Amino acid sequence: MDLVTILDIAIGGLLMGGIYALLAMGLSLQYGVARVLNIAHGEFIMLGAFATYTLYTAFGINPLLTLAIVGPIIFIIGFLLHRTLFTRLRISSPSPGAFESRSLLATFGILFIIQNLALIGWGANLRAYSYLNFGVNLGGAIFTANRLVSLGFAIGIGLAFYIFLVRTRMGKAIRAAAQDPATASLMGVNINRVLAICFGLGAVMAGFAGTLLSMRVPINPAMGMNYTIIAIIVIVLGGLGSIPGSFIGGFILGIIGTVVTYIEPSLSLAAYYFIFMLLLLVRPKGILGK
Amino acid sequence: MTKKLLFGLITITLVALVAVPLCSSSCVPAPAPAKDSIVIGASRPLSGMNAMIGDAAFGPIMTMWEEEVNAAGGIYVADYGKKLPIEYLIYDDATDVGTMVRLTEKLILEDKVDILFSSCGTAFISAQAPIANKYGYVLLTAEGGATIMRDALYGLPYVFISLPFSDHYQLPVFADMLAAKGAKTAYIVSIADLHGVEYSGVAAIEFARVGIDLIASVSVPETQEDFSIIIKDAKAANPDVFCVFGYPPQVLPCTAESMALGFNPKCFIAGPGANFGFYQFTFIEALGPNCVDGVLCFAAANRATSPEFAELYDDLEAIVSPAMLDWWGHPYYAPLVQIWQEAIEETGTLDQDILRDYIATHHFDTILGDTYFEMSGEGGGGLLVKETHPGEIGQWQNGVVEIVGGGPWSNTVITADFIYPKPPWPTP
Amino acid sequence: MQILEGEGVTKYFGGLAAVSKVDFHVDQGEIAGLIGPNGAGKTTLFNLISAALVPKPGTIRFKGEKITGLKPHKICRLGLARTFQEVKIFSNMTVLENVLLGSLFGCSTGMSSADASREAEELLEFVGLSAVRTTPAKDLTLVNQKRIEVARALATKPELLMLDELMAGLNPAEVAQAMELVTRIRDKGITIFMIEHVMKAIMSVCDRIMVLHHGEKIAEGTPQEIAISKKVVEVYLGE
Amino acid sequence: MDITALTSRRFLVPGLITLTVLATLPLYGSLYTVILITTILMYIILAVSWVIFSGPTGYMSLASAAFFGVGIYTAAVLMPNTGQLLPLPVVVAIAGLISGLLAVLVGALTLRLRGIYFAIFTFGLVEIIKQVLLYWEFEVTHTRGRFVVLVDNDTVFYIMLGIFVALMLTVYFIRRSKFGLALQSIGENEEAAAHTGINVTMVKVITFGISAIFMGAAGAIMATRWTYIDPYIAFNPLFSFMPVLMAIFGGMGQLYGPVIGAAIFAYLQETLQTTFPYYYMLIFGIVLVVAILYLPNGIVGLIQKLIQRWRKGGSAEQNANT
Repeated sequence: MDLVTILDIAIGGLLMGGIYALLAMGLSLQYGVARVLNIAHGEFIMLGAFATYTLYTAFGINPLLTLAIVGPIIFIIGFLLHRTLFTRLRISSPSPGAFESRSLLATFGILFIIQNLALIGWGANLRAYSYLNFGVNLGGAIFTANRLVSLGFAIGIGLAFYIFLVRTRMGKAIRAAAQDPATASLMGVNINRVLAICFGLGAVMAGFAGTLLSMRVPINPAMGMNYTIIAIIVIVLGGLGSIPGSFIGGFILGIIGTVVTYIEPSLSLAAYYFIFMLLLLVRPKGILGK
Repeated sequence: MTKKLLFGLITITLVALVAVPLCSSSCVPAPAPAKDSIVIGASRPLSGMNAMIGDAAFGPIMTMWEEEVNAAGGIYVADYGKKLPIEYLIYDDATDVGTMVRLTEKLILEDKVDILFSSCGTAFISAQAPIANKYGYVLLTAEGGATIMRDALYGLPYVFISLPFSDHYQLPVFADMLAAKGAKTAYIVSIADLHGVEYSGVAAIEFARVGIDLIASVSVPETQEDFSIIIKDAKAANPDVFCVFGYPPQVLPCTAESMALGFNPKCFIAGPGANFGFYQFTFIEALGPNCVDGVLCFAAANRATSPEFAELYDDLEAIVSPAMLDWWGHPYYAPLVQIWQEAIEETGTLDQDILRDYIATHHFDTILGDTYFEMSGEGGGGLLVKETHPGEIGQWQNGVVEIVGGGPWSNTVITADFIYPKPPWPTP
Repeated sequence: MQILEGEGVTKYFGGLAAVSKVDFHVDQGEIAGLIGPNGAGKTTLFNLISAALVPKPGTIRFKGEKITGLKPHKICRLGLARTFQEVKIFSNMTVLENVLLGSLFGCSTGMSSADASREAEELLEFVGLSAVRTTPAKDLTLVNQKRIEVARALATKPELLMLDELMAGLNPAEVAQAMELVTRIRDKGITIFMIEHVMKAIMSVCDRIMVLHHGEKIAEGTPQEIAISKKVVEVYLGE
Repeated sequence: MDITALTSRRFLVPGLITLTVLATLPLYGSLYTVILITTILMYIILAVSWVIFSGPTGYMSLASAAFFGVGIYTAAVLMPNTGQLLPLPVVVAIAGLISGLLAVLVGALTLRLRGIYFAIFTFGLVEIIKQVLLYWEFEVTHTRGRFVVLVDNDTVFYIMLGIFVALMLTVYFIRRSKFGLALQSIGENEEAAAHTGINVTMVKVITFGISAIFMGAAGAIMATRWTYIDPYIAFNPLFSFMPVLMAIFGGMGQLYGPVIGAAIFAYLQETLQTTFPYYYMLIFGIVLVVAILYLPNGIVGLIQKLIQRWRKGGSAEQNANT
C-alpha cells in the first residue's frame, strides 16, 4: 500500500466522517439533552437539502450561502415543534421512559408529515446539481472540492458549537440540562426553553448536513431515513449525550466505512455493521460513554 | 370541559376514520353497475423511494392517455354499445411489496377494476405478475424487466413484459458495438440488487463473447454514497469501458467523481439513470449543455427516431419537466396504452380472457411500429419481441441522447454514429 | 466453622476504592454485624458477596467453595440470600407471589408448586404477613415491605441470610419486632450477616461485629470490644 | 406490564366470540376481507410477540424485522414455485424454529446491552443479515430473487389465525406457569429477581426466543402472499419499527393494547393509502401526533377511561335510585 492510497483512505474517511459527525451532533443534542429520539432527523436533512437545491437552482444563491437562510428557518421549525409538541408531552408524561416512547412515536408522525409535505411541495423526483465538483490534489491524493469544503464546514460548525456549549451562558444551561433537568430547573434554568433551543439547534445541524450533502448526493423526499439510521448509530457509538463522542464517533465510522469499501465494497455495509456491533459489545456504553 | 370535548372529538374521529370506510366498502352492497366508465386500477409508489421512478416514467403516460381518451369521449366498447371514458383508481403502495400485493388484490377482488395497470419496479412487477395471473387479469408491465421474469413467463399466461433488459437486447448490442471499435478491457460497478447482479452477470458473458477482458466487477450496497475510492481504483486500472449498473443515486455520484478525478475512459455507460433528462440537468448549470457528452445509456428512441416519437416527447414535455424525460422507458410505456385501447376497441369487450388472447395473438400498430409479443410456449406469457425495439443504446451527443446502437432489424433507427473514444469531460 | 470468608476483597469505582483488601469471615450459626459510617463500603461489600458486583481482586468462599465469578441466582441457590437497603420488591405482584418466587426459584432442589405455596404461606405466617397475602406488595407499609423481603429471602432456604439495614426507617416498636425476628431466624439455624445503623439493635443482637471505614476493615470483635475500641469511637465521633 | 389481563376469565367469552367470528370469516366475508384480516393478524402477531419480550423486560428490540425476515426467507428457500420441498405447516414451523434459535443466540450475546444500545444493536442485526444474505445470494448462489408458490388465500388466513391462536395460548400458559411468574418479576425488579434465585438471563433469552418463533412463523406464511422474495423485501426495517409503534399506540399496559393498536394502525394505514393516496402520510402523521398528545396511555388508556366513566355513571345512577 503506497502513501497515496493511505492518504486516499485516511482523508476519504475524514471526509465521510465529517458529515456523519455533523448529522450525529444534531441528534445527540436532541436525544442526549432533550431526550427525544428524533426519527424525523433525516427529514430535517432532506428539508435542508431541498431548500439549498431550490435556492441554488431557482435563485442562483451560492449553496454555501444558503446555510445562512436554511439555519434560521429550520431552527424556528424545530424550536416551535418542541414548544408546541414535545414540551407538552414532557409535562404530561408520568415518567422519562414514557416520555421517550411517546416522543419516539410522535417523531414518526412528524416524519410522515414532513415527507408528505415535501412530496407535495417538490414532487417525488430525484434532484441533483453540481457545485465545486473538481479535484483538489492533496499530497498526490485527489479529492473533490465540494467534499473538502463540506468537511471544513462540518468541523467549523462542530467547533463553533463546542465553543458555544463551553463558553456561553446558554451553552452552560444546556449542559446542565443534559446532566440533570430537574436540578437545572431548580437552579433557575428555564428548562423548557433550553430543551426547545436544543431541539431547534439539533434540527439546524441536520439542515446544515442536508445543505452540504446536496452538493454531491442526489436528493429526493424519501432520502431521510438512511441518514437518521447513520446518525443513531454514530451517537450510540460515541456514547449517548456526549457531543465530543458523537463528533469522534462520526469520524470513526467514516474511516471504517472507507476502509471496508477499499477492501471489499460489496460487503462494506455488512462489515460496517459488524464492526459497529462488535465495538458495542466491547464498550456497551459507546466510546466516550460512562 | 374543553378537554373533555376534545377528548370526545378525537375518539369520534378515530372511530369514524375506521368505521366509515369499513361500512362503505363492505356493509353497503355495491349496486349493479350501469357501466359508464372503464375503471383502471393501479397500485403505484406515490411515496417512498420508488416514487421518483413512478412519477417520471409510466405516470405521465397514464395522465396523457386519460386526457386524450376522455377528450375523445372515451373508448368504444361494443359490449356496452357506447363509448366509455376511462377512470383511474390509484392506490399508494408506499414502495412496499407487501402493501403492493395486498392493494393489487383489493383492486381485483373488491374494486373489481376493469383493467389492471402495472406497479413500478422490477421486484414489484415480479411479485405482482403471479397475483394478476392468478386472478386472470392481464398485466402489461411497465417499469421493470429482468431475465428472471422472462424465465417465469412460462407459467404466467396473463403477463406481458414490455421493457427491454440486459440480454434482451441491450448488452449483446453494446458488446458488438464495443468490439467493432476495438475495446479491450472493461470495469463494472454494480448495485447489489437483482438489477445490478443481472446486468453485471450478462455483461461478463457478452464481454467474454467479443473478447473484452473484465478487469474488475465491483458490487456496492444500495446505500453506498462515496464512490471516490472505486473511481480511483478504476482510474488506476485504466479500462477502455467503464460500466455503472445502478440507479441514479449511484450513477450521478459516479459521474461527478469521474469528472472531478479526471477519470475519462474511452467508453462510459451508466444506467438506469443516464437515460433521463436530469442526468444532464445535474451538471448543466456548472458545465453547459454538453456536460455529459459521450456518456452512453440504455435508450431506445429520441425525437429524430420518428415524427410519432417527436410528438410523444413534445406532449410529455408539456406536462413534465424536461429533466423527467426518459429515453429508455417512455418509448415502451406509451405503446402499452395504445395496445390496451386497440385490444378493447377491436374485441369490443373488457373480458380479460378475450383481451388476453387478442393481445397474445395480434400485431399492434403503435409508435414503435409493428408491435407484438412473443409467447412463452402454450400457456405462457408474452415478451415484447426484440424486433419491435427501435434502439438499445444511446449516447449523449451535443446535449441530446442519440440512438447509437440497435439490433439488425427493421424497426431500429440509429440517429447518430457511436463516438468512441468519448470526448473528455468539459471543464468549468 | 466459617460459613463465609473473604480474602483481600477489593472493588474500585473509577479510581476510588469502595472496598479495599478486606478480609472477613462469618461463622456458622452466629449473627455477625457490619457497621461503619455512610459510604464506608458496607453495601458494596454485600453486593460483592451476593455477586451483584465482582471483586477485583479478591476471593470469597461460601461453605468452603469459591463463589467469586458466579451469577447472583447461583449464589442464591447455594444458600446465600439477601435483602436490600432500599426495598426491592415486586410491587405489582401480591405479597404471596413475592414469597412464592423465592421458594420456586431459590432452592437448589426442585420443589413442586404445591409444596412451594405451602412453604410460602408458612413463611408469611412466620413474618406476620398472612393477613395481607393477596394484597399487591406496593400497597404495604415500609416495615411490611421489608418483611416481604425477609420472607422472600427465607423462602430460598438460605444457610446464610444477609440483611442490609433491615431496621432503617422503622419506629422503636418496629425495631424491637425486627430484632425479635432476627433472633427467631437465627433460632431456625440460619446464619445472619447484617448491616445496621441502629446501634442499639446491632449491639444487642450480634455475636460479633466488623467495622468498615473508607472501604477498609478497621476493627472486629464482640459488641463489647467494639464499643470500647478507640479506633471505632474516633471514626464515629470524627464524622 | 401485566400480561394477565388478556388471560383472565372476563376475556374468555369475548375471546371465544372473536375467534368464532374470525374462524368463520371466509364463509361470509368478502375475498378481500380475508386478505385484509390476514395482514392485520400478521401485524397483531408481530406487535404482541414484541410485547411479550419487550413489555416485561423493558428492552426495546428492533430485531423484529430480522426474525420476520428469517421466516420469510426460510419459506422462500423451502417453497420455490418450481417445486415445494415441504408442506406449508412444516415450513411455517421450521421458519419459527430458525427464528427462535437465532433469537436465543443473539439474546445470549446481547442482553447485557441496555436501552438504546440494545435497540440499535438489534437493528444492526437486521441490516447485517440482509447484507450477508445479499452477498451470499448474489456472489455464491447467483440467485436473483426467489418466486414462492402461490397458496390459497383461505389457507394462508387459517394458518395465520392458527399462529395467532397459538401465540395467545402461549401467552396464557406462560402467564400461568412458573416461568411467567419469573418473567413478571424481572419486569418488576430485575436485581431482586436475580437475588431470589431466578436465572434472569435465561428467562430473558428464552422469552426473546419465544417471541421470535411467532414472528418467524408469521413471516413464512406472508412469503406465500408476496410471491416474490429478495433480501430487500424480506428484511424491510419497517417491520422492526411497526410493532413498536403499534404497541405504543395501542398502549403497553395491557396485552389487548398491542392487539387493538396493531389492528387500528394497520386498518387506518390501508384506508388512508386507498382513500387518500396522495395525502396518506400527512393524515397518518397527524393522526399519530394527535393520538400521542391526547391519548397518553394509548388506546388502552382511552378504553380504561371510558370504562371508568361508564362505571362511575352506573354507580351514580344506582346511588340516585337508592
